[in-house]
Amino acid sequence: MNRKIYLDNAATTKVKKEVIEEMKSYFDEMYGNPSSGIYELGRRSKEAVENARKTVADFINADEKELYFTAGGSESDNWAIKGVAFANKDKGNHIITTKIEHHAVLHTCEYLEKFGFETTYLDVDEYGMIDLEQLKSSIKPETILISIMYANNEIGTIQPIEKIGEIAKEHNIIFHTDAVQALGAVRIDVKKQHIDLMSMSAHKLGGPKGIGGMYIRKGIKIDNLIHGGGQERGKRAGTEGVQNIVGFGKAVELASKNFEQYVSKLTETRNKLMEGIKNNIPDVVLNGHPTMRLPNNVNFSYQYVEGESILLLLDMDGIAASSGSACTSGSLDPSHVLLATGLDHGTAHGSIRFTISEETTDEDINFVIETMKNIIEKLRAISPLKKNM
Amino acid sequence: MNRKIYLDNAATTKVKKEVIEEMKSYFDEMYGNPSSGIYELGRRSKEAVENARKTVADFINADEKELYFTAGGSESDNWAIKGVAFANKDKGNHIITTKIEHHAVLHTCEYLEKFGFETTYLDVDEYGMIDLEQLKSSIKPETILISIMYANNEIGTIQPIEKIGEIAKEHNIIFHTDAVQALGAVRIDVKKQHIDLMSMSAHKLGGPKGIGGMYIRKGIKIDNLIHGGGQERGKRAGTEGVQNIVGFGKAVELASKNFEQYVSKLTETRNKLMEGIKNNIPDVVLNGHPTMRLPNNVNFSYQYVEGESILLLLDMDGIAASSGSACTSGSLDPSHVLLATGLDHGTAHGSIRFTISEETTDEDINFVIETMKNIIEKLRAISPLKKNM
Amino acid sequence: MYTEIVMDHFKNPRNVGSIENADGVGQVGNAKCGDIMKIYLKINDDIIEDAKFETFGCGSAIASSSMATELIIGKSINEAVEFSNKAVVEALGGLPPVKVHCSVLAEQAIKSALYDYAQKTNKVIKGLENYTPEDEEVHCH
Ligand SMILES: Cc1ncc(COP(=O)(O)O)c(C=O)c1O
Ligand SMILES: Cc1ncc(COP(=O)(O)O)c(C=O)c1O
Ligand code: FES
Ligand code: FES
Repeated sequence: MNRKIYLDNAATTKVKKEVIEEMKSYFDEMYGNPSSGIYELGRRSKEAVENARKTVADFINADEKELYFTAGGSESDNWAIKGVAFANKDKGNHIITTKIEHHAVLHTCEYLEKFGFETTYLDVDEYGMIDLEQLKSSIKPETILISIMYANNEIGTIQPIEKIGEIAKEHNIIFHTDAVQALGAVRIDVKKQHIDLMSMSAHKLGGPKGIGGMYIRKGIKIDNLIHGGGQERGKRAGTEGVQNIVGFGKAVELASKNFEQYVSKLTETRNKLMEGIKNNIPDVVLNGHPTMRLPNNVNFSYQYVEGESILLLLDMDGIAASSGSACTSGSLDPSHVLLATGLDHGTAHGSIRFTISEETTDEDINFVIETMKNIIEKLRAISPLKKNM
Repeated sequence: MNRKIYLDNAATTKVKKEVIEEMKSYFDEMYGNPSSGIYELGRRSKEAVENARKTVADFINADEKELYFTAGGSESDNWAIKGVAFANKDKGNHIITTKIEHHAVLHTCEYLEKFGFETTYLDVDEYGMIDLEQLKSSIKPETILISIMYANNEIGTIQPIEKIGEIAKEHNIIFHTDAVQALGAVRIDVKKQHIDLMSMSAHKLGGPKGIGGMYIRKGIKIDNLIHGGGQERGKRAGTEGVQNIVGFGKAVELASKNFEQYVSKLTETRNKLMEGIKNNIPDVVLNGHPTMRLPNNVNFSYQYVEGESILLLLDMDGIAASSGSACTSGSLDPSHVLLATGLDHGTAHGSIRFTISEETTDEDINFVIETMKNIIEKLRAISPLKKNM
Repeated sequence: MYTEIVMDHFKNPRNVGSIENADGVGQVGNAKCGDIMKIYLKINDDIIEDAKFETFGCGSAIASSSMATELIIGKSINEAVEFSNKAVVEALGGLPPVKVHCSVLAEQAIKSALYDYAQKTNKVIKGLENYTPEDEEVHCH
């Protein structure tokens, strides 16, 4: 087995050659502290950070003064939610989010209960879509924040962000969206979509791990999550991870070039994989929305079998993927996202997510379909469930 | 002007060659997500993170299960203080710290006032040392946390950490120390010194920027600062910055080798610079403790002149340093640390900090002394203060 | 994450399948928890002559059932009752802590099959007197 097919790009991506190249000189040449602007080395670092900031801001149609660097998507989510909650608690204590958010959002909302905040978790339909009517009817006078993810990391479903933004705006409620999976995969326009706060993470689009961003619309009241030095216009303390910020900027620059082309190529490959699985393997259920989904996401449940065993067999054939089964995570329940779409536990346990990249070839796709066919057959042959059906 | 002498190693350091070398393969070869342990790429990343964890833990005599990675010193400080405060607020609302802490500690304590916490800020003497008697008499039944920095970033003064640890232990109060400047410069033993929590940052000892660590003694009650996924044993969410963690581990490994030798060489060079300035430039005041100070720190106030102008002239000669002057930071007051040691504002404005590295040569030192002599003479010649004396 | 023995039993599970007219059949776990184990026993003179399994579950669950069937074939029913998941874990060269429960499932599946045998044959098996298979299915893991 020599072939290696990495189809877990929603977990993290390989850092792009051009990104590594760009980062290089910030380790031992331009290693100054951006806050030490008085001397040349410091100024250079500062400049590099500001250039990256402009690149990322431009990509989402934000002003560069509204863009802040963080250590990743989780920090951004925590910051957005805790920061808005603590800064606006005189206005109200109610937050609206969904049942399918990333744990960085869900666990943060749970934590805030300790401080007297209350959260409404919106349902989703079988495709993972929220119901705008339910959103509207959940709004109370005490609602200070709506946090709804742009695109889901497991099933790829893309929410009607602009409509949500309009509703939030009408009611004068702050709107945060976790766009960690969306950045670089869909066109984002924070102005047009009325987004007030948005979480981003570089390692999901060919940038380095441990660096992310947050868009904060001018005028939004938000407390710091990390207090201290005056970095990031006093909003996020800590010496900037300059080399990582430069890498983030480069990754976004690359994504913004040939964006439409990239997306349509990805979509085409994704559809081939989706069709191939549907047509070659019986008893499968597509998770997520058939069309309103991320261009890189293919997620099926394979009935009568369990996800971890599939992943182990895939790994033996050099294929990396992920599963929503509880057995992979060591937790008791399978993915909260799959359960929220109405899947029963058994079916949810048999889910496999493939997330492709632009490096994924048709040959890869065919190999994956063939391999999956064999694996599912093999596992079903030893499954007690199959016969009972 | 071709010579470049970087003497601002307390602000940040150049990343060491060996560190860069070690990090390399974690960008586009072993780029897996450590949480995806089911396939090989994920396992490799996980292993790399755990190896680094062991290296850092060993260096401070901690168990590897007590060591957590963060995005840097500021995050660690915020986490330690907010985390302990929020997790122990049923026990009390009082925190003890000092007047000379880093802003990541001071601003965090100030922020906590909003949540009903109160802070006592201990004084320091002219050398920047706290008074253990004042510490003892500041302890109240409501005291839940003592946060005192290991070594000061501006003046280099090293506190009697073990004695503080003993006092905290006697009173059953959690003891946090910000060891961002101390790591790699002094021997730290969290067990012997009774440290419960300790902040670290990689970029201060030849590691990359944007990665840090926190030691949390087993059994300490602390809330998360960043909620979400199960990374870092559920205590700090977010995809690990694997390449940065690997770099942090390598930097610590390098520091732990030839540690005593490195420190004594540094001390020798530092003393030369200290003596040289004292003997060649009149009207200077040493800031910090004459002996209980970091081996890389030289900080003097040059009377009748202002720090920013010195820095600008130094930069022209290729020398990078820093100042506690308000004029460099754009704030109204000079360094809170210098003021706390009893310096008057005028004198504090004329402070310059040189922080050397193992690359600093005797030649560099001589050049710096010579340059400083000229600069101070030049600036004093145009200062109205000098004449009034 | 898994030992070589676990991976071997996972890749090439022994004793897969069912036994027609088995003397004892036990099924534990449920799909909700992500694991179901079904064990078939052929018993002659109180000796387990053959054992087969079907499993819906993770790598550890499949390897545990494979190993468990290997270990009990040839044992007397009294020996089999004493059989514990520790033996499976040991024989597999260890399991990750979060996966040990999958081996417990194997132990329970065997007990359940022995119980079925005892019911069918009206035998009292020492050590199984207070056993009620339903108990095992209430909670995940
Ligand atoms: C004493 C001290 N604490 C905390 C910090 C903050 O560390 P970081 O810049 O890694 O957030 C620094 C450095 O800036 C420091 O010197
Ligand atoms: C939707 C979503 N939000 C947040 C995160 C967290 O991002 P990070 O791992 O950069 O902290 C992720 C990825 O893990 C994600 O997919
Ligand atoms: S069957 Fe779920 S962990 Fe083994
Ligand atoms: S003299 Fe200009 S800022 Fe202080």
